[in-house]
Amino acid sequence: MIETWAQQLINGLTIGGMYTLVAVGFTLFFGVLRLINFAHGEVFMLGGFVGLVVAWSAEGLGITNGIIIVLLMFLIAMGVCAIIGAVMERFAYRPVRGMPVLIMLVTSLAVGIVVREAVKEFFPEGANPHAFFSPFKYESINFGSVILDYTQLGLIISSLLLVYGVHLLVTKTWVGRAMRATSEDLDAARMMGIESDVVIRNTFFLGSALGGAAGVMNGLYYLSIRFDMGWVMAIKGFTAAVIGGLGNVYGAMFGGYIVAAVEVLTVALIPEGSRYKDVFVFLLLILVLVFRPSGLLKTPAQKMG
Amino acid sequence: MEPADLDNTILKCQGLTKNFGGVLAINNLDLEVQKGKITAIIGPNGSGKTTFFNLVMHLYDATSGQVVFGTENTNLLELPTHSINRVGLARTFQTLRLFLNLTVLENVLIGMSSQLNSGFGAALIKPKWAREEDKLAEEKALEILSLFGSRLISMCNEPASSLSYANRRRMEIARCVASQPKLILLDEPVAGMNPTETREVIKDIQKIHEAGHTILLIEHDMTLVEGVAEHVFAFDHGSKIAEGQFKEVSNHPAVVEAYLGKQALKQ
Amino acid sequence: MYRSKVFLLAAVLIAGSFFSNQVKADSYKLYVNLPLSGPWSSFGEGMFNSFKLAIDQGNASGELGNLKLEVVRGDNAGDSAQAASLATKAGTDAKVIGAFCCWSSGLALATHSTYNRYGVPTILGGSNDHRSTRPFHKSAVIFRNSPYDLINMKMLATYVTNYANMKRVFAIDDNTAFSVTQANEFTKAADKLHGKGRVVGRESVQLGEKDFTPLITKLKGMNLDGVFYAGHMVEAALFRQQMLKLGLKIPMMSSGGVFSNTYIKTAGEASEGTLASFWGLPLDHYPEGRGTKFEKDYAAANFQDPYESFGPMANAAGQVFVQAIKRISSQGKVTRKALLKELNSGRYTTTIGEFGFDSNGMLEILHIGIFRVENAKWKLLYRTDRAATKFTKIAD
Amino acid sequence: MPELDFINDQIVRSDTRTLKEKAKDWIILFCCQSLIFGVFLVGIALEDALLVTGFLLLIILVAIIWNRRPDLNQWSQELLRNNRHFANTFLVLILVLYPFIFMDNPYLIHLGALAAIFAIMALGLNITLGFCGLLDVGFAVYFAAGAYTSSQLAVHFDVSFWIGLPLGGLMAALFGFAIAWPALRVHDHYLALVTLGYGLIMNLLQRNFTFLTNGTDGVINIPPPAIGEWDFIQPITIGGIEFPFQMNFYFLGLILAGLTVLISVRLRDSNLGRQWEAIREEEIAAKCFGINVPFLKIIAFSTGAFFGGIGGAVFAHMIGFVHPDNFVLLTSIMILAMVIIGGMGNIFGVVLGAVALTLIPERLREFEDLRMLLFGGCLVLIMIYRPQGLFPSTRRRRELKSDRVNELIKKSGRK
Repeated sequence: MIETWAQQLINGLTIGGMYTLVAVGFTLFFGVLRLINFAHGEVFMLGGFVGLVVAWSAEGLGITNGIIIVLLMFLIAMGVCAIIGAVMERFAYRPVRGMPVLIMLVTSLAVGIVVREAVKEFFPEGANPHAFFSPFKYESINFGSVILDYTQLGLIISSLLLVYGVHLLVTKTWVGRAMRATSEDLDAARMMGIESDVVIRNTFFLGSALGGAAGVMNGLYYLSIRFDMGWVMAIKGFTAAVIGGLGNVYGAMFGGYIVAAVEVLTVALIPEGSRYKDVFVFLLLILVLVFRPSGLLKTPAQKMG
Repeated sequence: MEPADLDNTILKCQGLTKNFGGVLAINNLDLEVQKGKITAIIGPNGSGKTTFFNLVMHLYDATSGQVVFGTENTNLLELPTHSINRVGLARTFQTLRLFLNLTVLENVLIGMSSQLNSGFGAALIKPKWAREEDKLAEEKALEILSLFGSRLISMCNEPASSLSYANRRRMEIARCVASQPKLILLDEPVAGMNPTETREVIKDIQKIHEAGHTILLIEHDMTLVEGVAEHVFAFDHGSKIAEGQFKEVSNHPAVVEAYLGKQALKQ
Repeated sequence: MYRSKVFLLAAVLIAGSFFSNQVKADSYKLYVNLPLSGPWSSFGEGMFNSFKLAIDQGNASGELGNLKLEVVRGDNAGDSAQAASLATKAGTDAKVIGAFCCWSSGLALATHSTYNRYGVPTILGGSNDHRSTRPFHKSAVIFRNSPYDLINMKMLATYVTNYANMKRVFAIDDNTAFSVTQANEFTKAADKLHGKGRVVGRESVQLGEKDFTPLITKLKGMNLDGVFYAGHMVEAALFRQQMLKLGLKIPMMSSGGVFSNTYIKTAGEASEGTLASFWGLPLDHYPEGRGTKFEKDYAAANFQDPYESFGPMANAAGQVFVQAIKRISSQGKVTRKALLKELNSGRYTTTIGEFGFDSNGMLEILHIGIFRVENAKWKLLYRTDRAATKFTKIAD
Repeated sequence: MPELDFINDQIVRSDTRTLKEKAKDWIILFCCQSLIFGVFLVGIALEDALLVTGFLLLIILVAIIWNRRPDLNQWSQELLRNNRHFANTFLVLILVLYPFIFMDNPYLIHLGALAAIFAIMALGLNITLGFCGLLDVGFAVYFAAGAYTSSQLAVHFDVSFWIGLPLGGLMAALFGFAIAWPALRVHDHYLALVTLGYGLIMNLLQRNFTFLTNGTDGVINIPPPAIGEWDFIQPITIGGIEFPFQMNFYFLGLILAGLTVLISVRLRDSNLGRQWEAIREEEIAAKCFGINVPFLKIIAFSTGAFFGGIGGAVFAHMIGFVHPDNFVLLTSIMILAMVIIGGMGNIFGVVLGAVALTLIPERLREFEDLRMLLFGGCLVLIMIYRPQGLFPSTRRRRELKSDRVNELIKKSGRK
């Protein structure tokens, strides 16, 4: 019994870590631009596909060392996604900046459709699932019957590190301070000599790179990727971000683990509960939005930190 | 302080307090507004004037105290905002809040909406009485617009967003008048206007007052207060520090101190 | 000047459209309604190509005289709503004489009342839900050339209880019409064969889900002999991989939604040992070498995608249409009614064997095989007789 | 028909034209409208991918010309405004004639009926979103509520469509009412997210509450609407000509859509509509002027949802099949896009948006897989270049007798 729960805890931490990485992006975009960027899920998906291409080319170039391939995957996927994110910002979001909420919302949904369909159409066999490269497929640490996969371990640790890194970046560096200032008041920040365009572009660089990293991690852990995986992750990611409090980096992590906990507990405790787990997640979303729209974690001082 | 004529009191606050997370915006405020007069509230920025209006309209919940209105002694703090208008209060806003995409005429009609009966059924069936009502309302709205000369009425079919700044202020006042209130609250009616425009607004306010409306206004512009106010309250740090005629209040040491600081008082 | 250009362009377009709309008098359309995009497009493309191959061969052989059959490519994206809308499109087009549909049960259920409403003779090339045809559904227009899941699940339950001797089995569906019915029927059949208690539990997952670890952890504590995953291959591959990751090393059984080479490719080495009960045989098991001929023809036609597991049935459906239309055209006018009558009574020689449709629209021959993934290939372990009553052992 | 004056929400000036000028205008208008509808009808009937491309390019070309030439724009607006009765009559005539033109292609009539159904739903959302300014990204919920209510009643209890239709609408209104309560507390993004979550939950429940919805099997064999012995799938024969049965549905849809337009116009022009618009423009001020904001928001949600339900009920009985796949987020986005592209708050624009977004994706089927990519791309471009929609809602519609205004101006004057 205790072993089952220990295993469920590991499962929950893994799922939560994945959600966290996506949620951080949502929270950054919302913090700086007041935009719920639904296309972020597609950037995540794109990260997975870029990683796959890197693995394929590495194979073609004769690189066999798994660790090097994985590192390359992360670097290139993060880079490509950062650029894609900045391009999206420049050509789709900047023209609608400051327009009514609805316009920005529909734009981001439409950009998401474009990215998703483009991958489906132009990636070879884009509509099919693709097996992902992973150097440590079934290697794990066993504690009795409790199993901790290497990728799980990597995922949990790197999600914590990345969140901490983003926190440091936002609170300790000039770039982060500019982001926070912009999130407080775009006009005031502009008057203080902060170029909001640059700040927003940086935010998209950062958030999208994280999304790309999450995509690669997703591939490494689940061993397969597909063009329509982004939307599911987007929904969970923004749910996590909202539950933790949009605009709060630690809130995103907190929300990610809450969503994962709800899912795991529903499956573990309710007979035939697995079909209702998303219902509970979205119910929680609505309840948080209605009764505590600033999120469960947010206090004014913690904004963007 | 002369004893207040109880029958003539239209608005009465007792012990009104508003606490914003530890900051006392309104502190144990008592005041009475007389029917038929133009009353002004003065005070430096952040002295709680607008908060006081928001409390009266129940846009904020008061921490304690009460606000009693009219001869029936209605407690405003227990009413939802939209009912407060029906009881007989209407206000303008320091930062203009017009229905910018509606026409000038429609803005005035919104002011009258609580007097119109037509609801869902009437909208669909359009019975004769509803059409009559509509026609009467439009007629009346035009009359109210004509109070301000030709400035508003000539624009009555244009969206409110096409009005000039001064006319937007007038528009807000017209909208208030349209709701036939017993008391009109004006929040800095001449903020951002030049002296000529201010003079015109003073005339407008007096005209409305002559038409039988009681007015309570917040203002920084002392020429306006001096020109129109029959009774003045001075606020500082959420409390009333003085009241009376404009001359008395403006020379009251506490008021001078509040505006110019202690230093000024010593000199 | 601008306006005159616009008018000119409009005039050209109007004229052009009238010319293009002149349809050749002796051509008829066969409307294909398959998931050609979306997660199951590999199945859909394979079926479409195989079906088209049969029609092309029919057109080329000259058997049809001056009559020409045209295949309309309808993509339902695996979405029930779109499938229903395509069925309407087929029904309302007077040139459409027959339809081929739909790969999955959900899609078949979505379309059958529409096909019935318009009287379009339809062959189902893989939809296994028993409610799609008579007697469960009163429609006279729908035929199938694969057995329905009542029989398939009865055979799987027989395999589980009599051959593999599993005592405790867990059934999982992915909340689609196809998989819920299969899991239900499997449970019923197993209960009927050996009393209640063989199937110890049921769960539903959602399509598009990626993480099954909480569910698998729960299953791990239940001391199971096997898991029946009655779902689609994308989730099945993830499920199988996560089973292995979490050390749940028991056989996973599956059915038509998983029986595919794409599954093996996606799941990689984790797919080894996956069992599937499927209504079809390896091509060399079909009579008179017709299966291998199909394989050769398909390769020669240079299609982009493989024919996948449902290709042979789709090819057979095309052959049925060609043969039936040839017969009615020799007797008189080619209409939907005539085709319907012919399908109800005729016999056909196809890739998967010689058969006719019985009074329920069901084909007479039933092949059900139990397969297992070995060395990245589906290997046939057992196959049934023609009436699907018992298994014959082929390999271990 | 003053109710149908929805093309131009503009001030009407008194008509001073001579008969000759009028006739000239009418002839020009007749030619232009014939051309527009002619091109439109040909476009609908196109089957060839190349021609569809050409047709869409043509539309884009015209749009560009219209944007670049304000004089042309002005001229056409003026023409329409001065002859609105003529233009409206022509429009209604085309709508009535449409199925007769395509009698040998029933699929196009079917599409017309579908467009009418989506127009009903888009007009419903227009009440919530366009009039009252409440974001609702879960409109498919009401679509589903109407469709399931009316179809399940018909399948299990043999309830006639004519009873199921209003019941479906009412059930949908109930669902709108249910989300309106929590929605009162939130604004903007948060409101969008609440309704989005609502849509997602309801779609999951449609899949899992099998006892209510038949789950993922969907509701099958939904009977068509019937009057006595005759039901809607039996074609009507007049004078030996058999009219395809799709026409029955088309006219049902057309009548219901017409009614919805009428109701929308009346609501918009009423005191209620004005109060909704006030809430949309400036909620706090609306509150301070005696408008019961929560109550009116609930009414807006429920009324909008009601039409969603009506559309759903007709849809269910027309298609004969209802499945959770019909009510996914993409459906909500589609209906939302109809309202936005048409022009929020503009009734004519919304109807046109519904027609365009029902027909164009059908035409884009020629591009098969690229369809969704094109749709997404177009949506982004429209959001960037024309966020107010094709027919932005114009407010200057309330007509006032100008002599009365002049009289008052003279009377009050500048003193």
